Amino acid sequence: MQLQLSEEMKAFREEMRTFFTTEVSEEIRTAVAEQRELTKEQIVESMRTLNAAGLAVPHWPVEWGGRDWSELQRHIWHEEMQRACVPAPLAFNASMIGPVIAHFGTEEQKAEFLPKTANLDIWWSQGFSEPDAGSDLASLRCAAVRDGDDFVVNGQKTWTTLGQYGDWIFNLVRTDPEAKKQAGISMLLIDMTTPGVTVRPIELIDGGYEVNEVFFEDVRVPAANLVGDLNGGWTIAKFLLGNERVGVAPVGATKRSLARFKELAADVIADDPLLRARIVELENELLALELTALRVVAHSTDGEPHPASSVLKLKGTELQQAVSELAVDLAGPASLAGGADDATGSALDPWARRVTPTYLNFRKASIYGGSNEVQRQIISRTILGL
Amino acid sequence: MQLQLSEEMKAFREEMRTFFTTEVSEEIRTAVAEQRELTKEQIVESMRTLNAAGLAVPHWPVEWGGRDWSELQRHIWHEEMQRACVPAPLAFNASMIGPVIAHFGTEEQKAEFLPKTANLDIWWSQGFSEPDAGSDLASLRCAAVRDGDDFVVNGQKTWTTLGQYGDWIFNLVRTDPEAKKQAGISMLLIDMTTPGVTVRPIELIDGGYEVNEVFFEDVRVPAANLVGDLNGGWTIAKFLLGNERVGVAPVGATKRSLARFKELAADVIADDPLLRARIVELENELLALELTALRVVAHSTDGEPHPASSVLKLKGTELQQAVSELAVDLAGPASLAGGADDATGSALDPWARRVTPTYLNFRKASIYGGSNEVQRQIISRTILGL
Amino acid sequence: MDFSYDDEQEALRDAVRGLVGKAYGDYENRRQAVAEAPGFNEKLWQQMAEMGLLGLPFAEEDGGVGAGPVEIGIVCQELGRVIAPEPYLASVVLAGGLVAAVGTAEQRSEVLGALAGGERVLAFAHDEPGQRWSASAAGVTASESDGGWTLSGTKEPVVAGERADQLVVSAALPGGGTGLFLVDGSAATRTGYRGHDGTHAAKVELDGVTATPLGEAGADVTSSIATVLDIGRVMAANQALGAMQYSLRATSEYLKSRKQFGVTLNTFQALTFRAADMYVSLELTHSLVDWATMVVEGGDPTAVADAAARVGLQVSRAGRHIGQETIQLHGGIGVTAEYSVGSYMAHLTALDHLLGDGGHHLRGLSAAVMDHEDVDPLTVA
Amino acid sequence: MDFSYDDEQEALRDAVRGLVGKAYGDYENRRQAVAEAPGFNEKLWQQMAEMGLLGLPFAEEDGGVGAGPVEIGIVCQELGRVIAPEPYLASVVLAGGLVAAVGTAEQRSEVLGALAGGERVLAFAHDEPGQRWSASAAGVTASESDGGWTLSGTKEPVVAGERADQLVVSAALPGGGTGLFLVDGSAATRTGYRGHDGTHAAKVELDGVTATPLGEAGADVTSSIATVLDIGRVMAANQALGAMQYSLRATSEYLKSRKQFGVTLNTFQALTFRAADMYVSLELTHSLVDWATMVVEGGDPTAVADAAARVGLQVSRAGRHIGQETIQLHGGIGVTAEYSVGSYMAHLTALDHLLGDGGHHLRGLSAAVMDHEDVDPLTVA
Repeated sequence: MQLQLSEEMKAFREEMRTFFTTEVSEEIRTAVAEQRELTKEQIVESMRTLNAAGLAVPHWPVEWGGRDWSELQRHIWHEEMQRACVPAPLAFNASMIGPVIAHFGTEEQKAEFLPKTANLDIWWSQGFSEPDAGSDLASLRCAAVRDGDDFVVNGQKTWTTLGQYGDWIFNLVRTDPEAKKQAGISMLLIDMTTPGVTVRPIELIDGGYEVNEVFFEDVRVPAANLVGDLNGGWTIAKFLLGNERVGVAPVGATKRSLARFKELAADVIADDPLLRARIVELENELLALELTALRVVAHSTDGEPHPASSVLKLKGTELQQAVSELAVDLAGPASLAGGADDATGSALDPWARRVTPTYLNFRKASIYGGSNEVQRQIISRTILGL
Repeated sequence: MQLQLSEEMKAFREEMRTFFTTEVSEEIRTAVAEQRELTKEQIVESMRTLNAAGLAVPHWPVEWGGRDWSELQRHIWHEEMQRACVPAPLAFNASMIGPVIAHFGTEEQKAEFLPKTANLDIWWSQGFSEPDAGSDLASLRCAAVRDGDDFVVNGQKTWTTLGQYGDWIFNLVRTDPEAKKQAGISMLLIDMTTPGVTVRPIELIDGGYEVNEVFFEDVRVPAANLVGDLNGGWTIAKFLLGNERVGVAPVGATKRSLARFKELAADVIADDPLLRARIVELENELLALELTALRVVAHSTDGEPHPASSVLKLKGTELQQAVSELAVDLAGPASLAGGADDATGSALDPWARRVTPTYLNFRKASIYGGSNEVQRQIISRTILGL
Repeated sequence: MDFSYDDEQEALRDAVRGLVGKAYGDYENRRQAVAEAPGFNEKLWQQMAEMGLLGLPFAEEDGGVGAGPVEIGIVCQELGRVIAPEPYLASVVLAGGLVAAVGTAEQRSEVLGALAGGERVLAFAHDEPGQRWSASAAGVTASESDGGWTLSGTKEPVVAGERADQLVVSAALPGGGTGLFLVDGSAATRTGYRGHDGTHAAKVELDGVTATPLGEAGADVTSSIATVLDIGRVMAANQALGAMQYSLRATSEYLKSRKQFGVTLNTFQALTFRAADMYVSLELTHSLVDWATMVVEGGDPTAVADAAARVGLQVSRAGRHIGQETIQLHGGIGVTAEYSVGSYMAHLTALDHLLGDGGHHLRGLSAAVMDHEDVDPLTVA
Repeated sequence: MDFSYDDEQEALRDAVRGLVGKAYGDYENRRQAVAEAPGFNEKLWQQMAEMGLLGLPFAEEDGGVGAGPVEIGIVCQELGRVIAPEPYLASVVLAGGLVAAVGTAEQRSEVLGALAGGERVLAFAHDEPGQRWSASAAGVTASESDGGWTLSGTKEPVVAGERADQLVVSAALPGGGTGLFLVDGSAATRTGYRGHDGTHAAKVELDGVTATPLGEAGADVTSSIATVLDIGRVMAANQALGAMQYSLRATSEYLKSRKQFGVTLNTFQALTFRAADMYVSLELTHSLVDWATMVVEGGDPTAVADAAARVGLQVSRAGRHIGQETIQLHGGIGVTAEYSVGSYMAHLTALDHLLGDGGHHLRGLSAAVMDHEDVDPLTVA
């Protein structure tokens, strides 16, 4: 056991810190810091800046842009990125479909998709959930029927995050309606400009539009866009969701957010021992979570996330939500002015006007990406054997 | 809606308060206040004092000592009793078997048992739980087989509270081994001096002995001691457990306990805003619970407890436990001296040495008398229809 | 000691429930009502006036109905049940309540009559940037010259501030203390916006505008403001109670109908137990809300302040618990604006921060916790 | 940055686990060991000496092994896993730690040699009636006369105080500050008793007893006491971690084997989800315990104080959560003395209150919360 970073790792951390705070545009980083919504262009610009420096997909195979880093390096990279308010590489590309194609794809698929995926030349969307298959993915009904060299896809996906920006979508489809639930599922890559694909944005409670319904009506997809084996989609989905879970604990971002609100509301906090105690509890839990992330990544092996990564998702989203709730209380009555934007010339602090939409928006964190109930199920079954 | 007590009720409250604080022995009330264990004799003395004044079993039918009070009067009686640190009438007698005999018993049983039950001439024990039938009472196996004018009882009960003092036990027994679980159960009254009855006290984590195992080996019980119908025991058990739940919310006692610790540890609390806030939260939840008790009793009808009485049990025991946990923290390092009694001449405050055993002992509160999981089940099924 | 409604109160509840249920029983109507200024249904407001709801708390000689806190609480609960965006709390309970408490007989009759009749919407311009739930004003100041009064400074957020025909404005007095003034709505510069829960609010800038002292000119009425705010807290708690009752019912129904893994969600004990815990929160809150409403009826300002803080703390805790769990148990659909429950949580969050959140009340109660032995609901009143 | 044990550390863990498992793997043995004074198994204590565990933290020239905090933590975790009642924390970590920190070379060699060899049990007589987790002494005072020192006053509770051959006593110095003294166990009037978790403690009365200053006579060593107490907090956290690990495992196994309503308890999702939450608490605690142990290795007293408070807060929260849930999920059997888990909760409660509970640490951390931007585990060390 050893707490200190080696000199080499200290230097690595310094390198990351310098890059993130100097090479990624200030405007983007400020928007992240203030929890404002980023434009599509900002997300693309940021990821390309990272990719140009080889920092977008370090966990991929080296031949496709990976860096062969240790888990500790990946952790430092990830934490420094969040600390500098650099938007993480788009998860659908970097954490989800990229590793899937690299692991399950054909050589043609790798060559065709991976470079564009790393550089966000293709914006990927995720086609997993359906209206009647949320946490229970195995119930999905969106169907693909073989017809010559194509599959013909019909059905609906929902909760497709940022689907309105999507160029392509990786879609779980039912390819064998007769098989037992999980057994008849496959993964298809679908160009979203194909005729028959329609995207409908859904308004969320914070007034924003970040999830979508995606409809497929007789959409023809070349059979070459099948990833992995026919009817082997369940294995791929589990692989992908495992990776998703590891990436999803927003420790660094939550820490930064808490630090920011401490500074912004310093006078309110200084006056109030109960708020100070609440912040101590949050800081302590974040510390425990960060250390747990370090422990867990050190024990992950490729493609098989440590089962304790469910702890990261569960506690990570709870703390993210708790900090966003604290922020509303720090804002006080100004938190009511959620709809006032800068253009209306509100006299209230801009940060205080943004806290409630963020609080409301973050309720999704414990629902999306494997709800916290699913995580508890994983822990009790897989780890505790219950 | 009307908050004020009527003049009549104010007078009634004053009458109760005066009686409890002047007629019940100071020594007993101090022992209750200090959360010391009462002797059997003290419990008997206190109940007889109440019974002599007609205050032991006011909720029974008038002909057997009841008072035909309004729900509000019963509430005031109960709260003032707790407030004055008067031990409640023994629940097994006053709240459990007494109402059962009055409701289901034969005239002979009523005449034989009710006066002695009200006066604690008979100390009743409860024979419900078994080693493999805790929350799941319907699985009980203790069997009674008819043999001439007797039943012959064989089997085991457990968690029999204060069974070591018991004169008689009201026992759930299986009288039809073929019937569906709940259907073959009956209730028998058994003299605990009958040959074949053995009581074994179980040591609890606080070092005390308040629950027991009771063994029955070929115990002959006159058939006249059957209560209600043969194989009708499940109805009686539900009736009894419903009454138990109403009586079990220790609002007044918990309030008194909290007030006492506030006074004893006033200097520690005065110094600490976090402790003060914790006390405010507890006081507020106790207030809400007390008001809920008032709302719920007002809607109870005879023998059919308001389903929301599960809220009283659930929250009542949680708050009782929370106050006992607070007390340990108020005692600080002195809480370690749990085993030191006054005879050892400890230099630490006597109250501080008693808090940890009480805290440990009160863990039972959310387990006994229908565990809090059973209460949640009742709420979700009966009230929410889930 | 009685927690039940009498026949008239039940009739009132049924009437209000019928009225607002017709307007907002379909959640889409509520969504449309808050989409554009003024952020509520003017037609419903007129119907409320016709039903006598807008004059409910005020004396008959002032054009009101002379009903008590229990009746106002009933209206607020029913509004909360459909999260009606009508500014009942802001206009009737707070602004109207202040006019009733402080105004001269003429002012009461003139202003409250117009309010009760639905001809005039009032708003209470009190919150100021940088202030947290105080009964006094600092950023808006009052000046007297030649017997006339003018106000300068900024109030924000002011619920219904853009729509209001007349503003009740708190201002720091030249001689110290806080006074109240009537200001014509159009005399202020108002920038309106929609709050996160659909409630419309505004920044109200006062640049030397002419103002009429409410009640005795120059009198410090901080304690009257404090008491009306306390009453407002209790009524906001009634409104929150209605919203929580709806949320739990919606959750129970969703658990019974929504299927996952081939069975309805109520098959999962982990979820039904959480619904049971929501019920516990709700019932405890219901008790405290009824109690605090009766304490308001008692009328002692010290008792009302204590009850307002206690019910505020409980509603804050329960509102977060029930609001958050409602969304979590609904899953994805819970965070969409197209489905009702997300807006209920947003509204509970707004009510929580309108007049003081749980932490605010906890702080106040903590300071006094050693002053009493215990809390007796029967002697507080 | 490495959270894994090296081979030697793993071997140490296995050896300790084997030793204490043999002694207390059967819970009944533990129950018997604490029933009578001295409250632990003297034979096991000797075996621990033979294995080198009692001299683990001390320098080789003082008769010790010269191992680091990670190794001490391993021993404490294994003791916690079987809630061994041996006074390792009191005697080795605290009393021995103070001798090592403050004693002269001769004292270190003489006292620590005897401690390491199992010939002498030490106790740290520090807590005083009316004091709450302070690093200084007030109720026991030291006087000097003719070059000799005497102590008067009462210490309580003193863990292992009755059994101890030699006491390390803190006392208020004539010139201010707190000094440490060695006192022969038999020179004090000692009244022993069994604590609620089986730990034996005592009241220690000192009536002008002769005492030998530990280290430089008359020197204020409050800061050394504070640091050794902080190290003790971290080691107590290791011990609590072991107890929590056992508790969760026992709970999982009980849920898998115990039947109710005709099925095993793990059929009830409401129960398995609570076990999952216990796992979350446990893993977070494990991380913080490992981290704090490494911070002790770093050696900076300020960092150690901070880490001790943080791990103390976490262990307090998690210990209550896991201890309480372990009993609740076991049901009736959980509150009996005949079954193990109740004593685990009792021991977690004792560890929580031995050197400062969660609230104590929270208060300390709250005072400093605005002094840093955030908490970085890598720079603290």
